[in-house]
Amino acid sequence: MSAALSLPPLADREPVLSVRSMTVEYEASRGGLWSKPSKVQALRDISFDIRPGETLGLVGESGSGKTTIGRAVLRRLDLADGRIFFRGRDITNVRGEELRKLRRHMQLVFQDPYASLNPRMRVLDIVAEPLIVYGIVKNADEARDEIGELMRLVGLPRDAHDRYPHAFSGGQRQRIGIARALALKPELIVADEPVSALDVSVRAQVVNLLQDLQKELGIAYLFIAHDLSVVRHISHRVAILHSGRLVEIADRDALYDNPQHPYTEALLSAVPVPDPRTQRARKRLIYRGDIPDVAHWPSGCHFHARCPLATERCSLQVPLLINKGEDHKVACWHR
Amino acid sequence: SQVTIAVGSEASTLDPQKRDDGGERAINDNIYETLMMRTPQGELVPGLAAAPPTQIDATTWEFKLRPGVKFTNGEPFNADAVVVSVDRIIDPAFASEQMSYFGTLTGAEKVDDLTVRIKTSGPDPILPSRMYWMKMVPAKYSSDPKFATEPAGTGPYKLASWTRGQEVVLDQNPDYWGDKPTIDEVHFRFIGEPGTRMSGLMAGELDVITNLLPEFVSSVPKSAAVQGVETAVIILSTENEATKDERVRKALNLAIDRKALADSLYGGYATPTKGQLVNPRAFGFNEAIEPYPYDPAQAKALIKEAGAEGKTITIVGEAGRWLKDRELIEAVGSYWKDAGLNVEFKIEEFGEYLNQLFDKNHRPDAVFVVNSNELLDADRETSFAYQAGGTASSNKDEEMAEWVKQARVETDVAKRKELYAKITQKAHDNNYLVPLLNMQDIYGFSQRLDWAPRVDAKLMVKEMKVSE
Amino acid sequence: MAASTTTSSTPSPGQPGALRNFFTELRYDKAGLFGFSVIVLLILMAIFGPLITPYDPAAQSVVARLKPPAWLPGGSWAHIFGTDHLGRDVFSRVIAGARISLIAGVSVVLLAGAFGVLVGLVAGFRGGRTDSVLMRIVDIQVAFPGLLMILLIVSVVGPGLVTMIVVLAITNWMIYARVVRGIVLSLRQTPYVEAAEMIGCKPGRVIFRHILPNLTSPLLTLGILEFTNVVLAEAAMSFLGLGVQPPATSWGLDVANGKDYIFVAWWLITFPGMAISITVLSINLFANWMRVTTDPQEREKRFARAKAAERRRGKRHDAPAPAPVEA
Amino acid sequence: MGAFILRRIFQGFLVVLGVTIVVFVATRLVGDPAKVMLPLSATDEQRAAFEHKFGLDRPIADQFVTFVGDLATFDFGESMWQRRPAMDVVAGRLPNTLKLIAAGLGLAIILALPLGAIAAIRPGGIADRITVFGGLFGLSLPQFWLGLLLIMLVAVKWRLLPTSGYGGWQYFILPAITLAVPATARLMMLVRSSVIDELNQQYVRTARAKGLRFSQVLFGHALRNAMVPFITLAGWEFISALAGYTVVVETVFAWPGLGLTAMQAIRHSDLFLLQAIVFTVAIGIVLVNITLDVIYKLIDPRIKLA
Amino acid sequence: MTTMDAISDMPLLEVERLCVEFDTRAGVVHGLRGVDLSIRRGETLAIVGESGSGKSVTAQAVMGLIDVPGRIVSGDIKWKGQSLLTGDGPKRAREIRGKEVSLIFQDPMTSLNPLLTVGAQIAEVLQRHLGMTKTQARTRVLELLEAVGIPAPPRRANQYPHELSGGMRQRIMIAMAIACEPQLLIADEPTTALDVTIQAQVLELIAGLQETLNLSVILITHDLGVVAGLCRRVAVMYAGRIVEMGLADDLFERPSHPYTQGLIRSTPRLDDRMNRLIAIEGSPPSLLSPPVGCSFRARCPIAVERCTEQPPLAVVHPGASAACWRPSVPAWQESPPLEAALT
Ligand SMILES: Nc1ncnc2c1ncn2[C@@H]1O[C@H](COP(=O)(O)OP(=O)(O)OP(=O)(O)O)[C@@H](O)[C@H]1O
Ligand SMILES: Nc1ncnc2c1ncn2[C@@H]1O[C@H](COP(=O)(O)OP(=O)(O)OP(=O)(O)O)[C@@H](O)[C@H]1O
Ligand SMILES: [Mg+2]
Ligand SMILES: [Mg+2]
Ligand code: NI
Repeated sequence: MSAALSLPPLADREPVLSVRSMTVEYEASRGGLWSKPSKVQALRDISFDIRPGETLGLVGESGSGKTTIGRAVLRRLDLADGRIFFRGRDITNVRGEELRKLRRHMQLVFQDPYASLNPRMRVLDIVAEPLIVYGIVKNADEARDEIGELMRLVGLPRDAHDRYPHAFSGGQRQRIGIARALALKPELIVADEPVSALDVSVRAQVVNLLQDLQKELGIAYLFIAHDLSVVRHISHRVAILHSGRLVEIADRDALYDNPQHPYTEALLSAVPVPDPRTQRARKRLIYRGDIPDVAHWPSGCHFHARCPLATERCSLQVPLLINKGEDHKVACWHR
Repeated sequence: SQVTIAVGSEASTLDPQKRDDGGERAINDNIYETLMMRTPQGELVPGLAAAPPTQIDATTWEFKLRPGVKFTNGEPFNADAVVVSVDRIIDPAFASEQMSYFGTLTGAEKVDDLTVRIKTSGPDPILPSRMYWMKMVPAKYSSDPKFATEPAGTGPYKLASWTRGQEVVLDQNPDYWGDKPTIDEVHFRFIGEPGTRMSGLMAGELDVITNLLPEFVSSVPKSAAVQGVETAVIILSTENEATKDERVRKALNLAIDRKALADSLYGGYATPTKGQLVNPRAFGFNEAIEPYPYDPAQAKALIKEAGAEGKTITIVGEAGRWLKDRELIEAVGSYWKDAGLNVEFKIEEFGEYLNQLFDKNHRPDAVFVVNSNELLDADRETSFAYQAGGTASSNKDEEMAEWVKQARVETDVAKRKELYAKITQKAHDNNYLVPLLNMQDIYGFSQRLDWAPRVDAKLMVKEMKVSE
Repeated sequence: MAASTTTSSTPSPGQPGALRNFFTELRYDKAGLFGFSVIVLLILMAIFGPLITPYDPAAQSVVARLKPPAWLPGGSWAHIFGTDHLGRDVFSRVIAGARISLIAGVSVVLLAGAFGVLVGLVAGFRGGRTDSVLMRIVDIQVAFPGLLMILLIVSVVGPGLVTMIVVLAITNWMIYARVVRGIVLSLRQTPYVEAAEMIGCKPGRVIFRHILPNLTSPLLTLGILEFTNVVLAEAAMSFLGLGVQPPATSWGLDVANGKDYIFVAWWLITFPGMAISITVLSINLFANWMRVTTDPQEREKRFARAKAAERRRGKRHDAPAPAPVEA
Repeated sequence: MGAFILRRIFQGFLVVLGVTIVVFVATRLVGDPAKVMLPLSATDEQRAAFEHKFGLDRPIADQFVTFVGDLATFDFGESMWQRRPAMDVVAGRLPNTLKLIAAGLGLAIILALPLGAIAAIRPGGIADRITVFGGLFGLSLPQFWLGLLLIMLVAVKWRLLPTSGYGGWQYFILPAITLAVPATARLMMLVRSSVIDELNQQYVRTARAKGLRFSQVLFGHALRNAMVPFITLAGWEFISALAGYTVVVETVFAWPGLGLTAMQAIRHSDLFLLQAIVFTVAIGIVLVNITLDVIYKLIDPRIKLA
Repeated sequence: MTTMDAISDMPLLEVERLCVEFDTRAGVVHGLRGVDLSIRRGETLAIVGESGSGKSVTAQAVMGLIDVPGRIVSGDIKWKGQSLLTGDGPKRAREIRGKEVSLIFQDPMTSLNPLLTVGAQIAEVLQRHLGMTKTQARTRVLELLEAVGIPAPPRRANQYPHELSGGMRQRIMIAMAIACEPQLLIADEPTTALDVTIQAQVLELIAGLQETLNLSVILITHDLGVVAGLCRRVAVMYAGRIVEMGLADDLFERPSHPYTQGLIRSTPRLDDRMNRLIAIEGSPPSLLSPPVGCSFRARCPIAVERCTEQPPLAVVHPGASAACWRPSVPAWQESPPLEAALT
């Protein structure tokens, strides 16, 4: 791998992506021809930045809205409120052809390496499609060399060109997906649980690949996962999402070593460590209760029903995400 | 004993004076009676009248009534009943569909209990025939709303039950004035499909079916045929391009082998017409006219002579209403083609066909129709197809139209007959029409049934017999 | 997490080699093969009908009426299936009828299919209000008393082949719209279509490149099944006198004409009726086979069952067992 | 649930409204009843009187207003063919059709459930192959043809049952069979494939892992869950039969039902009767649809009626 | 964890050289290629391995749930010393299934019949195996729901699966599994579909039940972390075989088989500050034509000539056996030195 790009230190870079007070709603019922659709709030008041070459890990339970954030950032969903800035430019309401142009700079890597590749297309066609779509090349064969380079970059055999996705293993398919995302040299990649579907032994390969690519190309990642251990390995900063709200966002080590929000604590303690002795020695916080559902978010702090620190205030007022340390933001009344 | 008779369509009412449909008629012919009747051979004889009517003046006919006759509801049959029957049917408010038979009537008056006089608007020579069509209803009960579903007549049978959509059952009328019929229960079943009727007969469920196809005569247990009241004809336009030439019209008549059509298409159950549309049993049938011969050579020659070779003749017709209508039209067309013409068929859906048949302004070159003459009087055919301006006629012969008008009001039998002779002869000579075939009515019977069908196509159960 | 890594080497339909496999696959299923052969025969009959019919199917002959089929006393080999009540050759009419059935079937399926697919695509792709409106229209039309409306329309316009085709198309397009919409809607959720949109494909490219190929096989199967329905509907309408009008021929019409002669000439309804049945049966058998074959999962199951049956039987004798008729 | 039913009724009301408008327009275009209904020999005056009597001489818009007004009272005017209120005719015929459908569909359901389930037990087995082929065969028989063959053999040749008409139970058998054959085939194939599908579901594995007997798994789980698509199709069969698809059977067997009446009404250009029939059927369909939705809800708790 | 004295010497379940094959169009998939296992009363055994290694097939074979296209080609399964495959075995297998051995599936979403109330589904087992009446079963259902920690049992029992969350459903599955007080509970990835917090709850529940009911548990998982907390013994599967088996503490500390070593090293750990994970290159072999010899050979850094021969599962050191010709040889270097932050 070639030497890393020379960039100013992370903290000094201008954010490539800024999200401010983002709120997203879904239609809960489709609504008839006449009746208005009823809405549910999937995300509420989300703000964060991602800087070039940085990885923001986004962790949360299933249904907490991780995918929704990814889709909203990529402008596949409209915002109910808030703004999104890409390289300083407000893209909240960009649509049509302009949006299509914007897509060149932000790409998505999917969770399911099986379903995200069209089974009827050759690998070459799949990876070349972005180039064709933006008129960079006329057809896939013209792009052979360029694609070959990409393939090498993601560690696919050169002879992969003319084969179909089904001929590859899960890890290889995920590499194809990454190659496709890289084809347009984007500045931001949203990776929605890119390794969750992969086996442990293969997962490490893909995580390493993503890290290498970042070093080489200076891409920023929004890395979505439900697995805190993986996030720890890849992220610079980590955001914890709970029921549509960010509850904590901090530098990786600050967050793992010194979690502030009770929910973050619970999450961390629930992750089993693959070492019997350590695992037995760990203090585990197991909070009763279920994940709240988007249609019935509780009032106040969404975590209050499961929280050992909860007081009456928690069930009435929503805590704001405020800085509690050096760039360590927490949304809790008690920390 | 009982018989089951299939009829094609269900009666919508059993009021004998309201509608003009086959289903109702088949049943009511056995419940109700008329002043005049016909023998199975078609001869007009007194029925509820004691004797043939006498003409008092040009517009008045007097009937003497048969004494001692009763309706099944107990009312007597007398002059009141006749007066009510006549007044009821001609009442515009009643809107009887049978009015086409009684257009000339203006009313009736009672002379005494058994004598009644019927008035017409003008001289009406065929009034006795008309009275053969008018069923006599009881004087009081006929205004009851129930009358339409619970009939009461003087005939040999009375209603036992009516299950809508399925069947009507008749019982013998124990007080019938005439000879006791041998069959005491009659079931009329409504079956529209000929094939289904046929199955019913073959399966032994039915005793009588009507409109049997000639092909099936050999396969049904028993059958009988009788010269019917229907005649197939093609009406030619005297105005249109191709058919205005008399020679062409003549050729069209000569080109057709009617005998072959009757034999092949109808299996012999049809007879070639005798050069006229008038039914051979009807008053006014002209014995003197020779049938059109089959002479394809001359037909060809005539066409050539008229310079009409290859000209197009359009035949307007329909399919499915009458027995083998389409086949007959197509067969005729192919004869005409052989004669050197170009023939175009316009087989229309029935409604559209009627539009064209009745269109006074645009007469088709040739229009096919099957005429039926229940009154058995030439007035029907002549006013329908001969008289210029008639419902379906296509000629502009004012002279002939005048004759038809005269015949309508001529009460002298001989003179009337003469007028019809002139009309039919002239139409024949001018080839206004292409009369094709007189149809026969074929009936299928079960093995046990004995009956000689009637010329007037009435299903008289009292004439039937069953052998058990 | 943890998806299966079975390396499946079954090529999906639409990939090279799928066509080559066609006949190999067909050989597995005798019933499907039978269906396919009959369909080929039918198509040939429809195309070359006029060349192979021994007589003009409309030619009447009053002398040769109601002749029984050749093998019955009174029949002759001049008229294999006998003649009808107008002396027309039944065999020729059966052959000629294939054309009408095929024309009616193909036209209705194409017409209704094209319209339905269009509506389904638009509804599925645009989604939202467009979808609601279109699907509500579909719902309403589905709740219409179908055949009664057909009867009504035909009686207004007048019967005939064209009327019938149009009317059947008008009353049959909804199923395509529903199916297509369903597939498009679910496909739009699939990651690879989302991926296509994400890399900036325009809607046209998404539809044609990524969505339509997935529609071909369900649409083909649906079209074939609808085709059988149309053939039956054509026959039924012609039987009721609302479809094809003479002198054109149609199997349904022939059965209708023949039904009055059922007691003197059974062959009049038997042969055209059988023609309808065999046609529909063959298409059904073929469609059944195709449905299984175009679905890799079904195909896998069929294979497994055949194998299991083979093993069960193999315990007794070693002959290779034929693949079962399968659905 | 109440709100849902109300909404469905409103929706159904739209359907019925649409149907009536279409019918109104269409029937005004069907040939001129005055010509068709009256005898050939009728005079022009008679025809005019006829048109006047039925209000056909008034402007179309006028007619439509009266028509819609009368709808509210279920008054469809007088049948021109039967000369009694059109609704009376419908009321007389509807039960016959419903009985026929009940008999035919009942037969189909009774046959389809066990046959389909048996076939599904071992896909590819002998029973399955017979069922599938039988099903496809049943789907391939034109009803009118089948009906004629049945009449010819059973009624005429063997004289076991009446050929046609309406009456006691004997009269039901042949028409019901004819109506049932394709429906049975469709239902049976559906039961088969959905039971096979259900048997492949994970929850069936669970049921088996619980140690349930196969019969318990089949009847208690797979067949029960297959009822949702089954009822959908059965409902659809009912609706399409109601929508006039019994007309063929009714014609062949001279069954005095609604389908046959519709054919006759068309033949007689009986606008008012036709309107009444289509309207009634449309309402029937709407009702059946609502009933089906409620049944779904009862079977499948996941379905939300909102 | 479990009290040693609860473990009797008599193995409850023994799996011997079990081979399972699947007929597919592509060829015969050799799902299991000679699996040996045994578990004693009260013991907890984990089976780990990556996707497709044969974990679920093993469980299904034990439950007698192998169906077309699969079939058991050789080997034997013994329940309390009695074969379940030969002689009267299959009949006995049907009796013990759900009663003495029960199984929990991975996906609680699809494992419950959506059209029946969860109470009814639990009661079904009771009625089938214990011959309870409806009312008896009902009472017991409520007890069971209580036992698996479902609040408000009477209300929950009448709910349908879709009205419950994933964690709840998995609890229902567990309730169903322990309904007849089985001796062996096989849990096939019971927490894979659940979130970590819920996973922790469920694992705790299983551990608790194991202790109170003196259950034997086979826990199937691909997550080494889950194993570490719950199980005494661990079996590692790879490509249809067990490649290593031993006591958990031992195995994590001194993995013998290179695959086990690789697996442990490539698993990201929460308590680990390494930036870079260590990956095992390559991917598992296809089971359509599994390689001769050691299946891990192609990915193994220390493979030698001899590895083309299939190594037997042999005792490496007390309490641990591995199928490797070079057991306990470190296959990978020690972790690379801690890297500085990325920039
Ligand atoms: N199209 C949609 N319409 C309505 N609600 C939706 C839609 N998509 C997602 N939701 C709801 O929004 C919430 C957030 O969903 P999202 O997919 O973002 O969660 P997630 O954190 O990605 O979960 P997972 O870990 O399961 O992927 C969920 O409760 C989900 O049910
Ligand atoms: N029905 C089947 N048809 C064909 N092959 C099968 C079938 N079931 C399992 N297999 C094969 O058997 C092997 C073992 O599968 P198994 O389900 O036991 O894996 P697993 O270890 O449980 O994996 P996972 O973690 O994905 O659940 C796999 O290679 C799989 O492809
Ligand atoms: Mg997600
Ligand atoms: Mg598994
Ligand atoms: Ni996982």
